[in-house]
This record gives sequence, C-alpha cells and structure tokens, in this order.
Amino acid sequence: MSSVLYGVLLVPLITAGAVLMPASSRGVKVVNIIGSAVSSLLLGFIIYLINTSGYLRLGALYADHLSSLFLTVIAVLSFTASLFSASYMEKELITEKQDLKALKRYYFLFNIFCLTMISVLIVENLGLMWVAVEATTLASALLVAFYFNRAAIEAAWKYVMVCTVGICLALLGTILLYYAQLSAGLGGDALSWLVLKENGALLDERMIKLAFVFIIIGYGTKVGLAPMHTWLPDAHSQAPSPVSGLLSGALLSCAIYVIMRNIAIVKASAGFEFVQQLLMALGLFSILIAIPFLLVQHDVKRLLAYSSVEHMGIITFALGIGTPLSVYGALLHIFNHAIAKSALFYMAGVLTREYRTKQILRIKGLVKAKPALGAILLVLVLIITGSPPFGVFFSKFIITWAAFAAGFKLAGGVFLILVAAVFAGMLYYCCQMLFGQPAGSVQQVSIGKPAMAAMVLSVAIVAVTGLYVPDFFNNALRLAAAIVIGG
Amino acid sequence: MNAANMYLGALVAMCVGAVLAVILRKNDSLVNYVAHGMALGGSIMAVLCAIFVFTQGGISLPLFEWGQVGVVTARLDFLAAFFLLIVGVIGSLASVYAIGYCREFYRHRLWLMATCFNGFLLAMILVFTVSHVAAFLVAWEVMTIFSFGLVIHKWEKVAVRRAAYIYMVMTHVGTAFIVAAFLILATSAGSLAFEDLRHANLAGPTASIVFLLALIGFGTKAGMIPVHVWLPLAHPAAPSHVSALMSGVMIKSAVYGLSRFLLEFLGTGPAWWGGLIMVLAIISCVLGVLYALMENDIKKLLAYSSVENVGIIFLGIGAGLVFMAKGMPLPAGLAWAAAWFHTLNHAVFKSLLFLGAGAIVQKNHTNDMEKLGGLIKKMPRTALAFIIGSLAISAFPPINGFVSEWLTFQTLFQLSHGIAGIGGKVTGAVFIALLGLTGALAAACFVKAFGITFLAKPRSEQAENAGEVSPLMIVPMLMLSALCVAIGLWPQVVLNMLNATLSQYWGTATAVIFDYQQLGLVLNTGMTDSVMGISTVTGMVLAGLIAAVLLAKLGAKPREQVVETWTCGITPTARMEYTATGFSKPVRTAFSAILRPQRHKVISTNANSYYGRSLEYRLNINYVLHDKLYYPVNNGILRAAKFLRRLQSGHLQLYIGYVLAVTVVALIWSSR
Amino acid sequence: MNLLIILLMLTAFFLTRVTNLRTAVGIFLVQSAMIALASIVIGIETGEIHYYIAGLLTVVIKTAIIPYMLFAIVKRLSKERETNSVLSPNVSSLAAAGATVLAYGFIDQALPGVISRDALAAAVSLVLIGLQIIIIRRQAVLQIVGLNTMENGLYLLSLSVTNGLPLIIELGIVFDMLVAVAVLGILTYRIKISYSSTDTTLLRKLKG
Amino acid sequence: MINTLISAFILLAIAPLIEGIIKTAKARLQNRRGPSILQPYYDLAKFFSKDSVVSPTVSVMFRLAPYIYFATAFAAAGVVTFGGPVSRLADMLILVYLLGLGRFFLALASLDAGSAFGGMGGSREMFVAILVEPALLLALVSVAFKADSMVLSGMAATASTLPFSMPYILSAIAFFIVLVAETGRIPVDNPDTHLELTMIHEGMILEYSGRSLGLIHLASMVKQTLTLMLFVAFFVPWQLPGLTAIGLDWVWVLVKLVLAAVLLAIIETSTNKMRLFKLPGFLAVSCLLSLLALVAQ
Repeated sequence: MSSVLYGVLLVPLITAGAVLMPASSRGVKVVNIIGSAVSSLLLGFIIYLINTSGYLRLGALYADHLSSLFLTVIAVLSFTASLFSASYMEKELITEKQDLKALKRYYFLFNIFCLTMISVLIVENLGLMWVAVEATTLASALLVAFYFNRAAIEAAWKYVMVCTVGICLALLGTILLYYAQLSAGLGGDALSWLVLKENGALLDERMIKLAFVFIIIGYGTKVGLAPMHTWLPDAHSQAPSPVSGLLSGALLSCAIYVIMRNIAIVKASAGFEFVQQLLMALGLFSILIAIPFLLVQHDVKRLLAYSSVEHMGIITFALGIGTPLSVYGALLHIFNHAIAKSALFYMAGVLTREYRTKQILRIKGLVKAKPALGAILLVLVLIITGSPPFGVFFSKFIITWAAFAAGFKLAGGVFLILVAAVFAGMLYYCCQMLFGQPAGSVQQVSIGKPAMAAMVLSVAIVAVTGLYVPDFFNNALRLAAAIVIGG
Repeated sequence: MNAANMYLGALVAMCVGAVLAVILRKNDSLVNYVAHGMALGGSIMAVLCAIFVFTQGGISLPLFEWGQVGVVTARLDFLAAFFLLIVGVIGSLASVYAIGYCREFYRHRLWLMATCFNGFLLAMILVFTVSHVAAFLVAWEVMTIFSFGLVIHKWEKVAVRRAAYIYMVMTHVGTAFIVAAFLILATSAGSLAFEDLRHANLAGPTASIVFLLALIGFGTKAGMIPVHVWLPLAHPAAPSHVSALMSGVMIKSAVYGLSRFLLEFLGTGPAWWGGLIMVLAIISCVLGVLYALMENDIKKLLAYSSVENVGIIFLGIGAGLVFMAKGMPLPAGLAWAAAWFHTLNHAVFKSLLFLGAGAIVQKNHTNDMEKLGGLIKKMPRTALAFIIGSLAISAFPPINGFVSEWLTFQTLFQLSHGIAGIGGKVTGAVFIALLGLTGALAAACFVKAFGITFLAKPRSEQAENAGEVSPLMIVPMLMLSALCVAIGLWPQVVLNMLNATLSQYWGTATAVIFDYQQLGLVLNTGMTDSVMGISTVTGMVLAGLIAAVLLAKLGAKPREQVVETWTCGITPTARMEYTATGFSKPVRTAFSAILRPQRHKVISTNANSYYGRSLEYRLNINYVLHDKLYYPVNNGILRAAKFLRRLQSGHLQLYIGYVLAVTVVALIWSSR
Repeated sequence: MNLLIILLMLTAFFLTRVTNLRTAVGIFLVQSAMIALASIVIGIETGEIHYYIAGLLTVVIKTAIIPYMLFAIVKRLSKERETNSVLSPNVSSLAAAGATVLAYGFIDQALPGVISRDALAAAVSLVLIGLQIIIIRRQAVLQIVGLNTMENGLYLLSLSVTNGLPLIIELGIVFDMLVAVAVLGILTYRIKISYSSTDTTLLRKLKG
Repeated sequence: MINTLISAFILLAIAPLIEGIIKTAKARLQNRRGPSILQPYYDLAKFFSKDSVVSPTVSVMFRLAPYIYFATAFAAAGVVTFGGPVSRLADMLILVYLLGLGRFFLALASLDAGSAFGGMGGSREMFVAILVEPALLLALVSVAFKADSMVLSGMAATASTLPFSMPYILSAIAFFIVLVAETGRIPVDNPDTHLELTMIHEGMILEYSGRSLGLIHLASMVKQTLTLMLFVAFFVPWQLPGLTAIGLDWVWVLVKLVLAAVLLAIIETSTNKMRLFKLPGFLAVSCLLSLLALVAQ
C-alpha cells in the first residue's frame, strides 16, 4: 500500500508532461483538471490510509498524521486552483496577449510546483526536505515571473534571491543539526527525522540553539515571517492569481510544516525554551509588521499577501506557545487560512482582471456589479479576519486560549489587539471594494462557473469547520499536534 | 409547553425565518410577511420561555458538543430570562412594526434585511442564554455581524458605510478585550463553561485586570463614554426598527455581560471598581444628554440619549459594586435592581421612540428636525406614542422611566452609608445633583424633540403633506406606550422578577428590599426611609385634572375666538418659528466649555448686487473626545503606518540585510 | 588541505574586488575547483568512496555546467560591469576580512575545540562573504556568483564539520543549485530585455 | 387620601392670597399703594369668565397643557400639604419630578403656537430648569441626609429637632436661591414684565388667554406657595408650644408663610434682574452653599 506514495509523486509529473501534448487550450485545461483531480483523489486515499494505519513508510518517503493534514491542504488547493485556472487563465491569456505555448508552460510549471510541494510533505529525511523546499522556490519562481513584465521579473528575482539566501541559512542550520546528531552518537541514518525525533533529548543544548536560529530564520524566510517576509508581498502580488493562491495557501503551509518537523525533534531538548521564545517573538513581530501595510495599502493582492504574513505570524506564535492545544489551534489555523486565503486570491484575480487594475481605490461597487461575488468577498474577508461563525475564528480562539492557558497573558493580550487592528484594515478595504459606484466601463463582472465553484467550495469548507469539527478531523488534528509537541 | 421547548422553538423559528427570507427573495411581500412573522413567533416564544422560567424556575439544557472546547449549554436562569424577556417583547413588537415599515424596502434588498433581522434576534437570544465562553463569543460576534449587515443596508450612502465600518471595528476591538477577560478567567478556572468560571478565584490584581478588560469591552458595546463613538453613527444609519432593537436590546447585552462578570465570575472586588464605573457613568449621562440636546437629527438625538441612559444604568451597577465591596447586600441588591429596571425601561421607551422616529422619517423623508413640524395634526397616533415615550425617557411620573430613575436616586442616596464619613454624603449629593441635571437636560431635550417635530407649523413641504403611517406600525408603538404606562403604575410585577433574580446571588437576604404597602412602594434597606406612592400621586394628578376642569367650567361659558398667532403684526409663517438650533442655544452657551460651539457665517453676494446677499449660517459643536482622543490617535496610527511602510522600500540588498540582521540578533540572543 | 583553504579564501577576496562579470565567473570556477579538490583530498584521507563521487559531482556541475551557463549569460550582457557598488572594492575587501575574523570568533565561541577549526572558519567566512557580495553588488550575475559562493561555503562546512552530508542529499543540493542558476539565468536575461541593464537596483518598483 | 385632597384645596385657596401679599409688600416697599391684597382672586375670577383667543396653528397640546400644569401643581400641593410636609405619601423626588412634568407640558405648549416669543420663553424656561434642578436637589438632599430620608415628612420632622447652626443657615440660603429661581422672581425672571425679550415664564404663556391663562396663573401661585411652604417647613420649623396646645398651629404656619413671602418681596425690590447667562453662576452659588452645608454638618 505504501507504494501509493510513489504514485502521488508520479501523477503530477505525468500531468506535467501530458499538458504539453494537446493542441488546443481546451485540451490542456481538461488534461490538467483530470490530472489534478486524480492527484487529489490519490492524496485523499493516502490521507485515508494514514487515518486508518497511522503512518506510511517507503524508503526515504514517510507520511504520518502531520503530513496528512498538509496533504489535505494541498489536495484541496491544487484542485481548486486547477478549477480556477481553467476559467481564469483562458481570459488572462487574452488580456495579457499570451499564446498556447504560454498556457502549456503555465500548466507544466503548475504541476511541477505541486509535485515539489507534495514531495516536501512526504520525505522523511530533513536534508531531502531542504532540497524539496528549495525546489518549490525554483518551480514557483518561474510561475511568479510568468508574465515576464517588469514587475513580475522584479518580484521573481527578489523572491529567488531572498528565499535562496534564507534557505542557505536553513541548510547551515541543518548541517549543524547533523553535527549535533553526530556528536550525540547517533550516526548511521544521517538527518533521519524519525531517528532524531526518538533521540531529541540527547542533542546538545548549545548546538540545538545554534542550529535552530538558522533553521527558524531560514525556513522562516520561506514562511514569510517578518522581517524576512519582504519577498512575499512582491511574489504573491505578481504571480497569476491561482498561483498566488497556491503560494499563500499551500507553499507557506509547507514551509511551516518543515519548521514543525524540526520542532518535533527538539521538543524534549533543553534548548526548546529558547526555540519557543524565538518563535513567539517572530510570530508577534510578523503580525505587528503586517499591520501598517494592512492599514495603508493600495494594491489588493499585496493586501492579501500582508494578511498572509499576519496569519503566518499567528501560526508561528501558536507554535511558540508550544502546548498541545496551541499546536492543535495552529494546525487548524493552517488549514482554515490556506483554504480561505487561496479563495481570496482567486477573488482578487477576478477583481483585478475585470477592473483591469490592482488599485483598491479603483475597484468599486462590487455588490452592484456582481452581488454574489460581493457577498463571497465579504464573507471571505470576515472569515480571514477571524469573525465567527467561521473556522478561522475558532482556530484563533483556540490559539488565544492556549496562550492564556500557558501563562502568556501579556503576549495573548498583545496578540488580541494586533489581530483587531488587522481587522480594521482588512474590513476598510473590503468596504471600499464592495460599495460605491462601479467605474463607467465596469458595470458587469463576469466569472466562469469553475472559478465560482472553486470559491464556493472553499467558503463552504471553512464555514463548516467553524461550527463543527468532525470527529475524524478532530482526532487527526490531535494526533498531528501530538507528533509536533507530544502529549 | 415548558421553557426548554419555547426556547428551542424560538431559535428554530428565527433560523427558519432567516433561511426562508433567502429562499423567497424573489417575492418581496412574501418575504416581508413570512420572515417577520417567524421573527414575531420566535420572539413571542422567547417571552413565553422567560415567563416559564420565572414561574417554574430556571433550567439548563445542553445544546451540542463542540470539538476541542467542550459541551455548549444554554442556561436559562432568572438573569438570562429577564434579558430574554426584553429581547422577546421588543423583538416581537419590532417585528410587527417591520411588516408595515419594510414595505418601503420592497425591491430594495428586503430579503437581505429580513435575513439579518432574524439572525440578529437569534444571536441576541443566544448571547443571553448560552453558558459557554466560546459559544458566547460566537453569538456575540454574530450579533455584531448581523447588525452590521442591517446598519449598512442603505450602503449607497457614504455616511452609512462609514458608520457601519466604525461600528464594526470598535465592537471588534471591544470584543478583543472581552476575549482577554474571559480567557484569563477560564484559564484560572480551567474550564470554558460559565458554571465553572465562578470558581476562578483570581488574585486581587488579576481580578482587577479582568474587571477593567470586561469594562472596556462591554462598555464599548454599551456605548459608554469614552468608547461610545460608534453609537451615534450606527443607530441613525440603520433602518428604524433595527435602531429600536439595537438601542433597546443590543446595547443591553453589555449590561448582561457585566452582570454575569461582576455578580458571578469575579466575586466581590474592591470599591474602586464601583467608583470607576460610577464616574464613567455620570460622564456618560451628562455628556450624552448634552450632545443629544445639541443634535437636530432626530435619530442621532435618540442615539445620544441612549448613551445617557446607559450611563444611568451603569450608575446603578457602579453603586452596586461599591455596596458589594462594603458587604452591604441590601443596598447592593437595590442598586442592581435599579440598573436592571432601567435596562428594561430604556428598552421599552427607547424602542418606542425609535419606532416613532422611523414613522416620522418614513413619511417625511428626512431626519432633520428643522424640516419637520406640525406633525401632531398629520400623524396624531404617532404623536401620542412619541409623547408618552418622551415623558418616560424624561422620567416623569407616573410613567416607567420615573420608577427606575427613582430607584437609582435612592441607590445614590444610600451612598452616605456605603462610604464612611462626610465623603459618602458629599459623593452621594454630587451624584444626585448630576443625575438631576441629566434628568432636566433630558426633559429639555425631549421638549425640543417633540415640540419642534410635532408642534407648530410644518417647516417643509414634505412635513406639510405627511400622513399617518400604517396600523401595523401604529399598533406596536401604542402597545409599547401602554407598556410604559403599565410598568410605571404597577412596577411590582417587574420588581418581583428582579427580586427573584437578586435571590440568585444573595439568597433570601434581599427578599425584603421591596415592600408594597397601601401608600405605595417602600424600600427596606435598613438604612434610610424611602417611599414611593406612585398610585396615590397619580390619583392626586387625576384629582387635579378634575379640579382644573371644574374650575375652568366655573365661570359662564366663554366664547373662543380663532385668530392668527401674534407676531408683531406680520402674518406668521413657518420660518418665524423657533428652531431646534435656537431652542438649545442657551444650553449651548452655558456649556460652551464642553461643547465648544463654532459658528460659520457664509455670505455670498449675488452677481446682481440689487438682489441682495444670501446669508448662510452654520453651527456645529466640537466633540471633545473626538478632537482630543480619537482623531489624534487615528492620525497617529495612520502616520506611523505610512512611515513604517518604508520598511518595504524595494531594495533587494536591504531585504537581505534584514535577514542578516535578524540572524545576528537571534544569535546574540541564543548565546545569552 | 590548509593550502586549499588559503586559496579558497583568496578567491573569495578576489570576488569582492572584481568589476568584470566574466572575471567573476572565472574566479567562481576556480573556487569551485578548490572545493572539489577539498572533497577529493578528504576522500584520500578517509578512503571513503562517496567523497570521490561528491567531488566528481562538484567538478561536473560547479566547474562545468554552472560556469558554462553563466558564461553564456555574460556573453549576452555586453558592456555590463559593476559600477557604483554600495561599498568601494577596498572597503568591501576590508569587510570580507572582518567577516573572516568574525567567523573565527564565532567558531571559537560556538564550537570550541573543534578539530577542523580553519576549514570551519573558512566555510563560515565564505558564507558571510557570499552574503556580503549579494548585499553590496548591483549586477545580477555577481549576485548569482555570491549565492554560489555561499553555497560553496556551506558545502565546505558540511565537509569539515560532519565529513559531508549523505550522498543523496548532496546530490539534491547540487541539483537545486543547478536549477537555481538556470532560473536566475533566465531571469537575468529577462531583466536585460526589460530594463536593458542587469543592474538589480533598478528593480525598485514594488514597494509598500 | 382625603386629608391630602383637603390640604391641596387649602393651599389652592391661600395661594392667591400669598401672591397678593407679595405684591402688596412690593408696592409698599416701592412707595406705592398697590392693589388690594385680594387682587389675585379678582384677576382669577376675571380670567375664568373671559373669552379666549386661540391661534389656528395650535394643536390639542396647547389646550391640554394648562390642565396638566395645574394638575401637577395640585398634586404637588397635596404631597407637601398645608401646615408643613407631614404626609408619608411621597418623597422629594416625586415633588421635583411632578413640577418638572408640568413645566414640560407648558414648554411644549409654548412651541405650539409657532411664534418666536413662545419658543424663546420655552427654551429659556427649560434652561432655567436645567440650572435649578441640581441646585434644588442639592438643597433638599442637604436636609435629607440629615434625616436619612428623602420622604418629606421625615425631613421636616428631623429639621425641627436640629439646632440653629452654620450649616443650617447655609442650607437655608441655598434653598432660598433655588426658591427664587423656581418661582420665577427677580433676579431670575421678572413676573411683572411684558417686554417680550426679557420674559421667561410670561413669554412662554404669551399665547394664552381666558381660563387657560387663569389656570396657569393659579397653578404658578400654588407652586410658589408650596415652595415657600417647603422653606418654612425645613428651615423655620420652630413651633409655638402655646398655639400647638390649643390646636391652632396652622395660624403660626400661616404667619411664617407670610413672613417668607415678605422676605421674597424685599429681595425682589432690592435687586435687579440678571442676564440670562449670569444665572449659571447664581445657581452655582446655591449648589456650593448646599455642599458646604453638607461638609459642615
């Protein structure tokens, strides 16, 4: 059964090859949707297997409950992104004057990107995980630069440079971790996560501290923690919207996943307290840094990107608290944020295309131009800012509760205030876009059925997790949290 | 037929109402009747539920199990039932009113409004009943979201959008404080259930922090000064039946929350808690009513008056805390009873007034009192309802406002025993005087509101052509008026309920506070002697009326001549009438230190100088808190944000420098 | 071995001074060759086969393919040279020296008494100098070279601290570097087309 | 109940007499002969039989207001009762708010006719009421705290047992200031003026004529008498034991009342009317005195 892990790597690869074949844009679309549907189903199957058998292991590949949560995210997001791309990219190619070749390139890279993200989640070795993470950067860099206009190139350049520098630091940290492993007399399986996790307590405290400074800052660059987040708004705003959704929802989650795997190793070590403090500080700082950009912002996609910075801050903060409850909240938050934020990016894609601008001030009167879309936008903004009865509220509440329960009362209070400030910014710009008189040329906003389906699906999922967490999901989250933090 | 059934019935009815409104959205009149009918049904069930609780005792029913946070229960104790009663009574009458009122909104997103209306009522019922931190917060925020939906309903207007935005943001910030307060408690108690929070046993300073957090959080929702800013914006922006609910019921959810916190969760705290609340409360009273008096927008006037009344309610709560700190259950019970009684009263008369204002606005298409006038002849029934509401809110006997204000006065009078030495007397006297000032200002305010709106000649064409509103709107208003008078004449019914509620916290100790003798209501606090012979006084007033009529008939039957009002020989027109602005002028001048009025004279000379000049005179007052607190803070934040945006300067080198810098900092930190 | 390390440091110092892109790539080539040599030297010392493979891999990718690609790009960038760096060559050399001192200090603090102290320090200073090149230099190609210098430093670090990572990871890392250079090469070419210059300080449109 | 009614009627009966005494006293102080002491009775009789002039603008509010104004004054008279506030029917708050109720309607009526003078009168009347209310409450409370009761009878009973002292005098002055304002006397308002721009109370009722005006005048007189009554009960509480013994202490009360009325007349002739915006200061003095009285107790 474990060989299905190979399958899940093969399917995107095959799809990537297959999208180069058809001769019409329709064919490319269909092939891609079929491919991503198969991939998502396969992922679903893996998740099912993990839920029944605990974990899957095959050579260097390994998947447990922690992976399964993130695989769920990838499965949902890659599918919705494919759906959305289907109607979005077609129109986009017309407005951006690109040809079929570009479309093929897009889908090729898209699938490779998905492949790299999946591989991050199912490799067992921390070194290979690093390789996979770097691969995600490279695969997505060309997607960010897809339009090859000045802004896109600039964004991609910064994206690759900053992330690669960051990731080099992570490599440094990983090497130090390996050194710690060797010093603790745990040779043999170099950087094997399972080995390290079993023997986390043996690792040298000083070494752990040193290694984790680099690991957290390195992967933190990829997560988009302030002040290493600088690439994030650029890349997310310049990529085609489905890719922005994937970057924000899936890729950032993958990066967090890697940090979680690393944390799982040291939870028993003496250096863990420092790691926690570092995570909490970076988390709160990220929320804080995001606020000015959320309060004064002109570009709708950058707004969303900064909101991602904020949410990554929330998740990191929760990880820093380091109790089972807080990690549970963090995991749930990752799930909710991924789905809601990707839907928001899809929405932003529709808006920027229909209004032909990314300027928030020029996007007006959505409720008049397309009421259903306006309603979804409002709901999505309420979701992402953590208003009940949606999932994000629930996970934020759990995180806050965990913060208070763990005795971080002041940090919890600061957290609450920061989150409220974010709310003010997001809602303000949401109202700007929803109401008013649409500009003369834009009286009707059209949107394809698949795109609409992608957004409605996302909203539905987050709405459900807010009111009701199904038992199996609850258990899976608990087990995943136990993997990260024990207990 | 028991409380649980009624409770669940109410929830289901409103859910169904909300869903049906969406499903039927193509047919406006169907939506109107069905959705508001369901809301009416649900509200009536809520009232019945409350009555069952008061007659058969409280119940507690588990609702559902919710993942990581545990079982959510609804606890219907007397306190919950009392607020449920308020939401039920006001909700049902507002629903009936809405059927008539909402015809205006046909072809104007009525279904959305009806959905939000049902959802809003549902959320309020949940807020008052759920007994679990997470569920309470969800209900609390959902209440905000639905009311946001209602406030922003006329989103074509910029002012409405701004109001809704400010409302949402302020409430959200307030909620953050409430969350913090709850979580500190919950952490200490180790549970999220309300039943367990009372075992939190916080240390002194922590308890004080929780108290302050709760006060800020709930104070924001209540519209207490200085966090009232959203209230005068949001209430006028909403459709009137919603304003009635928001002002009448929603802001009371804060009173409910504070009651739970202060009576159940926190236990007895130091006396300065009460002192702080009282000081903020009296500021809310005086400033609120001053701003109300200055206002010419009838709905804004009512909104500011809500700030004032929240102040009166909080005055009771604050005094209650002082007495609790001093270990005096009887006056404390009296204080809380006064606060709750005023909560109910304010709900009744403020919704009545908002409904009346809605009728006025619907027929005249303006909120500006300067464009109204003479409506008593065009809309006599609305006028009747409005005058009763005005009398009630000005606390004149024998209408309900007087009873609760009298109780509040009595509470303040007890302060001389609550606080030792001469300080108690002086404090009590000053608070009594300021509350009296508030009362007088409120009376002036409503003389203005009623007089300018309903009396004299119409000041505009719309007012000239106004007519009476539909009976569906009249009936709820008259029922509320009747309720005002009934509660005023027979306060015993309400006081019995309050006594039951008090017994939840003090057992039988407070059972003797209220005593009904032949003379009227006697208070037994064991300290002072207080009697309110409201029925006797009413009888005397009636006797006086009879005497007056007899006196007037004493002489020969005189003739009556109809002659125009004397205006120094000119034919009087509406433009010669005293204006709303003019009416409040003396107060504006006397309180200019607080109100800081500014006049702008705009003289525009016509191109043809023989036509003379047109003179425009504008007057506005400055809100101290806006000028000194909100604008500077807001601007400061935005300026700081603009400055900090330079962090993202576009320099790649700088970005990598950040990475390097944070690495160095973290390395130094790690080696510490 | 020590000679190799000294030569490595020298290449790094040269990198801080060059303004000609072609020379920079050349120096990078030499630097990579040193690294490969170091790997093979360790292989000889320990007698383990995977060092030879790793060394060979480095030779193939870092001294052949990557420089080839970089030369190919540089050929298209006629008239591009580094001007107006953030710091002048002298100052940046000084900074590089400072980085080396820092690296020694850091190693002594973090890993007192480690056997391969010099190699370790050289590795850390290579990383720091690479970082410094990225921060100081404006030319896209030089930044790519800086990135690769960092990577070389890390490779040296893993060699000296842990006697090298497992081969499969090494393979992955080198492959990643290859793709990274390819991607960055494409982007550099596009920058040249769009901005008619590969001065990266022109990339300042996205802010706020 | 019956007693209350009877005492209300007694107050009603003597109110014009007190007014007449004040007027006569004023005239004598101004070296005039003045009208008969019974002139107010004649005036009222005239008013009740005169035709009235009504504006077509007015509504039912205009007609209703005098009756309610009168009824509240009547009820207040019942609460206070002649011979000193002895009833346990009600407390000072009811009294204050009853008077407020009447004023509320009269102010509304002033807006009804649509003339600027009425509105101005109403506006000013409410303004004065705003200033008077805290002062009045403070003055009463300074007595009430002594008695530990807001019930009028309790307050009066305590007042009669207290020694003649400093806080006592302060309270008395404070209350007298309020009394002047409440009854609309110089220096707050001039009851005799008919110059529109200086009128407060008279401006408010400018549109009234005939029996409505009669009712209003009578009610105002009742109000004035009962305020004096309160003053006498709280601040001149001493009894003459001899008169009490033979059951004639009402005579003594009447004497005190007349003396208070004369005092009012003296003050009215010896001061001049203040500008409207000087009033806050004037009443603030009263507030201050009351507070001082409280502190000094």
